[in-house]
Amino acid sequence: MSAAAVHSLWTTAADPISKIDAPKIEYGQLSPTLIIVGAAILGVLIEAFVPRRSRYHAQVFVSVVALCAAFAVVVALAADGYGTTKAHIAAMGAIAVDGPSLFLQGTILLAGLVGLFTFAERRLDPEAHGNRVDSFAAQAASVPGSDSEKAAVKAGFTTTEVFPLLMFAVAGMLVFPSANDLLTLFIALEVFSLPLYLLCALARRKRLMSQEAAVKYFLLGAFASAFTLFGIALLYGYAGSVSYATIAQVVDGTVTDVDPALANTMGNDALLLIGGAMVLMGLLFKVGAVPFHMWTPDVYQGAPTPVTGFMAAATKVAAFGALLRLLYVVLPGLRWDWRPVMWAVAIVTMLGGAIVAITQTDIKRLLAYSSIAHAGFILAGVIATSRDGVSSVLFYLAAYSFVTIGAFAVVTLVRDAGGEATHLSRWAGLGRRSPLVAAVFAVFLLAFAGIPLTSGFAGKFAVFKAAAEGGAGPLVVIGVISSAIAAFFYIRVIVLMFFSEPRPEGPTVAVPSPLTMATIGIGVAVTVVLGVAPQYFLDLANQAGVFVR
Amino acid sequence: MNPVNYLYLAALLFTIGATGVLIRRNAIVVFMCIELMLNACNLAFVTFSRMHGNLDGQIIAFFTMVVAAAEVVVGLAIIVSLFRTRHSASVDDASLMKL
Amino acid sequence: MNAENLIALLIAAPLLGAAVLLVGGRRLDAVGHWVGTLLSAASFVIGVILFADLLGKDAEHRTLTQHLFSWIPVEGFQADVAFRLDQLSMTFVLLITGVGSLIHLYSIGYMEHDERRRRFFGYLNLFLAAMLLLVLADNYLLLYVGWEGVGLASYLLIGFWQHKPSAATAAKKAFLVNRVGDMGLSIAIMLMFTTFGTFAFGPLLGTHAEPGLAGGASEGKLTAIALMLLLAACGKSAQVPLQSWLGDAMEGPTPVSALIHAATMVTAGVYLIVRSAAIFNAAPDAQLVVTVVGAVTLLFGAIVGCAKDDIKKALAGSTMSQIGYMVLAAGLGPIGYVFAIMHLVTHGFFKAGLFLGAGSVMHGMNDEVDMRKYGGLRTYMPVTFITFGLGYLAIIGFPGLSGFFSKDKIIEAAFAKGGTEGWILGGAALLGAAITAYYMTRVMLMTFFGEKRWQPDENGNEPHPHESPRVMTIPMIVLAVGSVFGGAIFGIGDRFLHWLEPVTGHSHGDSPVSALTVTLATVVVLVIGGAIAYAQYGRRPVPAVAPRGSLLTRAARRDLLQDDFNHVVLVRGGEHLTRSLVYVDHTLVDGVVNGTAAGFGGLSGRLRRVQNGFARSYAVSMFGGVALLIAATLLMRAV
Amino acid sequence: MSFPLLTATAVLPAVGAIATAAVPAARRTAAKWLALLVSLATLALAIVVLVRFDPDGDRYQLTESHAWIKAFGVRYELGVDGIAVALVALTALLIPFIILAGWHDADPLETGSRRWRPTQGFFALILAVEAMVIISFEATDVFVFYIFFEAMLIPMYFLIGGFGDRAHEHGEKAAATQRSYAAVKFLLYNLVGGLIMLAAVIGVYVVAGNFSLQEIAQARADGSLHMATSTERWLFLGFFFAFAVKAPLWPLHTWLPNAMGEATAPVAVLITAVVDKVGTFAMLRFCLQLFPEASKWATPVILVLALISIIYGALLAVGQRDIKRLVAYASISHFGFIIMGIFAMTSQGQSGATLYMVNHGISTAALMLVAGFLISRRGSRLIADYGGVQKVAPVLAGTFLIGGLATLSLPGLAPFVSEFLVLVGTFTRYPAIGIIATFGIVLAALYTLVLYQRTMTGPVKAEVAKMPDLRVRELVVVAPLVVLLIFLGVYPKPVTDIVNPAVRQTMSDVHQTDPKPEVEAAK
Repeated sequence: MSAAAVHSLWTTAADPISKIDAPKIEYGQLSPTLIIVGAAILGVLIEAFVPRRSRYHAQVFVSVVALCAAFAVVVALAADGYGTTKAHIAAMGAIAVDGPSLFLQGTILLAGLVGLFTFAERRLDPEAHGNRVDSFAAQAASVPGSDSEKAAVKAGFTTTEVFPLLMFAVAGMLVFPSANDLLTLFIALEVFSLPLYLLCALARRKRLMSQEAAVKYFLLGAFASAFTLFGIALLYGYAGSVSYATIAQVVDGTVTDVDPALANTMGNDALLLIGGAMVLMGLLFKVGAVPFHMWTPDVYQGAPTPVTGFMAAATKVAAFGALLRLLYVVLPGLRWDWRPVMWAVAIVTMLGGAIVAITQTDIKRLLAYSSIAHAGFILAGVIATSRDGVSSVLFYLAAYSFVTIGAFAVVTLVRDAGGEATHLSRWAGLGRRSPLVAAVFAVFLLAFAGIPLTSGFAGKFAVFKAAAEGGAGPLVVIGVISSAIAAFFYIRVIVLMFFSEPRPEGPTVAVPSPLTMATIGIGVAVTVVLGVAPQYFLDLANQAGVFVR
Repeated sequence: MNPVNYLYLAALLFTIGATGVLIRRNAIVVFMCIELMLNACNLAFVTFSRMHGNLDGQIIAFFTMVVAAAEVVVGLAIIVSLFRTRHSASVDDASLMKL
Repeated sequence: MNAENLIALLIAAPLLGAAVLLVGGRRLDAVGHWVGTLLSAASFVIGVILFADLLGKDAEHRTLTQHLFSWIPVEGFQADVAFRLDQLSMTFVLLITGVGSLIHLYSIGYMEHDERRRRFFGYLNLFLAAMLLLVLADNYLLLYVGWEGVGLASYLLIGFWQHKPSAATAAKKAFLVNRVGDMGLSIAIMLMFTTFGTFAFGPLLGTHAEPGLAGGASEGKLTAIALMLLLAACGKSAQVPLQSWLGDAMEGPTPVSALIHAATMVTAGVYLIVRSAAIFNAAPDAQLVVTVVGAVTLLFGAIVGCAKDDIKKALAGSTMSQIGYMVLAAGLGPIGYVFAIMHLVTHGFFKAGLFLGAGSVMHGMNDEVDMRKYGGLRTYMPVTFITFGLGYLAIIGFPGLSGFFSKDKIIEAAFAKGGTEGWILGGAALLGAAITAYYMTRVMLMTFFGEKRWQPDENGNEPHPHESPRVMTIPMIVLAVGSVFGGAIFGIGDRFLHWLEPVTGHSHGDSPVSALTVTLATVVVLVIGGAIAYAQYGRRPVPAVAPRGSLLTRAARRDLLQDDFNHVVLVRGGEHLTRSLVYVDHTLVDGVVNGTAAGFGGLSGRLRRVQNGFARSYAVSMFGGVALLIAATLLMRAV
Repeated sequence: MSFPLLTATAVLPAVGAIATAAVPAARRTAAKWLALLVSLATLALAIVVLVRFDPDGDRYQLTESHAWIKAFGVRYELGVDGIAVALVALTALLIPFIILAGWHDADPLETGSRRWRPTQGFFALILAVEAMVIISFEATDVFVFYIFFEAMLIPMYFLIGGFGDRAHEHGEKAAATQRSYAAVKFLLYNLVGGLIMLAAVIGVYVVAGNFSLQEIAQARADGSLHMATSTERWLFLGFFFAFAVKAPLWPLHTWLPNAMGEATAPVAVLITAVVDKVGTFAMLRFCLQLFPEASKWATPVILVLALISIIYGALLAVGQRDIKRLVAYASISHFGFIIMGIFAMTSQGQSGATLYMVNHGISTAALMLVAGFLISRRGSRLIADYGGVQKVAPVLAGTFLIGGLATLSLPGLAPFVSEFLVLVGTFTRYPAIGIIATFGIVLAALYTLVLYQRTMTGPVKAEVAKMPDLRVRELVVVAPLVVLLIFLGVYPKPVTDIVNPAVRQTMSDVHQTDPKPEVEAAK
């Protein structure tokens, strides 16, 4: 008999394996993220293969190019109408390409770029053995004060790894607000958190504090993300899916075919509420809302100031983006459950941040608490649950991030022997020493305080207006009161700078390179432009105010 | 056996982990507790996936593991550097910054 | 040319003088005094021309009005700068400009050695302008301007020697007390506006022929208005209870005392009452109050006058009392208006004369004012003696002299009011006459008779009493003539009565006693008063230092304790009030705010302790937070 | 009309401010002259506005309207009515005097860094304030008004905190601390007021959907925009609070004495004569027009507060030991009169109040600037340190007296007219309050004359014996003010003619008519 026939005696042919058809990815629309990730990986390679001398320049070059390119693409996409008409969900429902995500991605990229400039600043610290150094540790691994550290400094090492780390963080942030399912959300969260944990630990001066900051940030961050993850699990259990759309449908009860076997989990509101609360908590932790804010002051103070600035700006933007999407796309059906809770959170955040800030003595901690208060203001806009609410929050975030980065950039300039002189008392009489720097910082403070003709006022007005229209009048009143309280400590700093006598042994103001100058310049420019003529950007935010689902 | 029990187990593990984070001083242990919480999440995912009869949960579990691994890398790096500096892994010793 | 248009010039002339002299600066020092005198004289001339013009008209048409421009035009509120010249204001114009010019002349001599003489004349002119504005204004608001204008001038002139703290204080006191009166005037004006919608004389007071709106209002309103006007009059005319400033006002140079605090300004109150006759006539209660105030003041002033050794203060007391007479008369209504004004004019003559005499005496005695350091001066300064003597006779109402006619009429009128009031008021007036005779005789005797009592002062230069220069004596003589014949000219044949009647109206009351008896009584009491004074100061020598004296005397020396009262009640009380308020403002009002700030600070300090630096406690808060979050969401669903 | 005149009046000083600030450190005098010229040019523009304004024309004239922030429904709308014109003119008039009076106030003592340019800053800030004040007088859009109402705090803040009297009884260090305290107090008070107003502004938008004063007032009038009574009252309170802080009204007044006491005299004038007017002005324009019913509802309370301000301020002025603080409390008393006049809701009261704003500006300027000259000579603000100045510096004393007499509103000087109008206007509707307020004129006499007596009269103190009389520059500052005081006292018609129609409008906004006299004039 034939071989085949023989073979068929003890074998039987399995039916052919059905193919998993390859997922369809809209690379074009995801390219901003992809570019950044690519740049990050390229940065890693540079670390590996490029000689130490030229790493710095190579890294800066790659990062800047990548950021600019990514921003260009974002603009192109927006111009192409993905923000409005062609808004849709890409990558098999993982990524939403719509107005908010594009707007926020643009903001994050710019913030990243501006932040990068401060990362790359190498004129502030006195040259170590003839090598220009930036504000990052010569060698993160070497123990502070040890010989190895001295050697590293002597050898003129610099931690150029910060650039790829920054890139990774940016990449994660880009995905975070546009994530359209909980898994992507979680991954993005981790992708931008982990690099930040590291960056916090890399300060050149005051390394102890820097490391402490990193540890605290890391442990608390991981703790929070664990909660988030469990929340996600519960939501998954509730809806049988992690995709926003599905969950939303289940919440709205539009899903009809519920398998009776799953009845006890599917659509179980306890799961929904608990899970929702836990995911919410993860996001509130990132935006630094009371009572999940406690990491903020310590980390802001300990982290290298450029990192602080970047973190304070970009993290908030990304996190609020995600928060908005979660509340507006996933849980709108749950409005009546989460609104009161968010009210409470917003109130305690506004008041808490403002009040505790009054007695701060360290400029970075002060700004940290002010950022908490601002988170409260933004939350007021989030609560509005209206298109105006979305656009006002978007506008506020854009305005706020530049002010923040600018402010922290100024902080890097005021230095003494021990590095940055962040204790407020050292800032006394700065206005006499170097009126220009003091004036610039005053502008930022006034913007924080929400004085008219600054971006801060426009943003605050937009948010409060949205809130008031959304029926949150009392919230507005409380917001107004707490901004009055907040004004008090911003003014304290101004008084200190301009009206008190300069100390004889006071700090010096370093003359920065064009990089930091650019950062500060951009900050001031944006502050003023958005304050005087915000119309264009408000329109932009307004067009971008619609989520796709 | 009713899969819901696995959920209770997950919740239990999660709580244990959280409690550990709150009460243990040693950074490493705290970190391990966090890992425990993550794994509790994994269990929950898998269980739900089983109940729903779709694979999403199980896939997510893999992602979680990767993330956990990444966290280990970063976390240990930080903790170790802190330990080398202070010669102590106690979380409470790291309290320079306060108020 | 048209007579009306001259009215503004009356005021413009001295105003111009004031402006030129005060702005002109030192380069005018040489001629300043002459400029001032000439301009006031010019004003007098214009006055005379207008007077002639009025005499040319028949009695009913002797009212000229001039409308310059609309001053404060506001919805429903109309105040104009407009003047009214009728018999009443004409009388004042002549008195003011006439006496004023004389006193300017006198001052040229009196202020010769003062380096700030130019400014003095500037102030004098300013006063004339304001006073003329006061009497010529055609509405109460414009009158108010003049009213406070004279107050300002008097403030400046009383305090002319500012380096003397006493002078500065006296000036301030005068202004403040007057301000209280002014308050009355402004409230009166507001009342008029709310009641009548206007405060212009024309529509409000009307004329003899057709009565104005004043009659139309309820009596209560009218009484209120009248009382407020009286308050104003009390302030300006130093009537009880606002009389305290006049005595201190003597700190000013003597010509000032003569012009402002004897002849003209202090009589503005009488003018106000008489001018507002239409209102007072309709408010009998208010009129009664006016008479009471007048009666009280005339006794008060007289008593104070008896005790003063300072010649000017004695005369000040007498002024107060004489104005008391006028106010009393004005309060009597149509019976008394004319005589009030008439006494005002005659008083203007003799009291100014007396003050100038006193000034001349001081001029000769190194500015010594204590009469106990005078004595026997009649030989040293005859002219002063004679003029002063004539003034003296006139004021005590010696038959035939001006004071006799006017005062006698007032006493008659007082009785004519009828009823017990009539008796009481009349009695008071008579008593006042007696006391007047007493204290004036006292002054006369202490100053010009007896033996000389002056000693060299501490730095050894003994005063050499001498007659004053001609520039000073001439005005005194003129005024003396006035005070001798003035009364006769007005009184005989009731010329003055007929002159004023169209404005003020007149009615003969029904006097319980005949005019003759009143006259006799007056003569008798003044003889008695004079006799007593002679017994005390003429027969035996006057001690150079004042004896302790009776309780009343000591009280009278202290102006019957009014100042002590003011000091304790107003000054002390006010100081305590303000001090406590300052404290309140600082601790309470400010404290609340600072307290809130501090409160937030404390709260902040307490809250930041939560941030204790331990990562695990942060974790706890997060854990608690999420627990709350969950609980809250579930709760929301539950409810 | 094509040329944006109103904008120009504000832009000119703004540009001038920038230019002045840009003058290099060495060229101090140049900066001063530049600032002076700019302010004079602004005055010229303001006069043009005054001329172009037709009292009998539309309510708002020389209007400009451009889209600004569509998203907020904000339009850049300017327009002036009689009241605004008067106040714009006042502002533009006073600034040159303020600059001239402060000519040497900002000459640097110690040379800080190369870049430290106090002089340039001082004059630039003054011009900046002028620009913002003027535009807030002209704004007919609530939002535009609010923005500048708030923004002007910042330059004011630096003016108060950055520049003080040269000498100080407790030495320069204490002076610095007190200055910054005063500045912070000023800013916080006004900021809190402003923020509370912000809430109300947003509320207005929520209710009305736009910020245009005219549209809203129109809608209120024809009933197309209905406000719930409680809403209207809350919004009114929000607005009024801010204005009451600015004005300032008892018990929100305590920032003023500190601010005026610590700031240099010209800046003090800037505060009380110019900036604070925005508050009272805004009461007339915004409170009454946007919330007529609520205004009427609140009137009794406000009148009582105003009354307290009058008496209380005067009494505290009597109790002061510090010349500038005394003037400050006097101003509080005067602001009481202004607010009383506004809320008496009679045309006399409101015309009087508007007139009062102008007159108070001039009179306080006269008094305060002369006081400043006095203080700069002796280097002390304490009344007790003076005495007999009249003998050594008669002209200074004379002008000081005139300023004082104006402050106690002597008839014949400008303030009398306004004060009497306010009193009458109040009296016709609230007799009791009118009468009590009249006590204020006695107290005014008290504090003014006591001040004059203690400083100017009496024996000459040794410290003042060498004191020079007014210099030419100072005369140039004071003389015109004195002339104005007299002129407006004798002939206020030009101002009243401009103001009256606007007041008539406001009265009709609040649906009020003057009470009729009992006895109708038989004309």
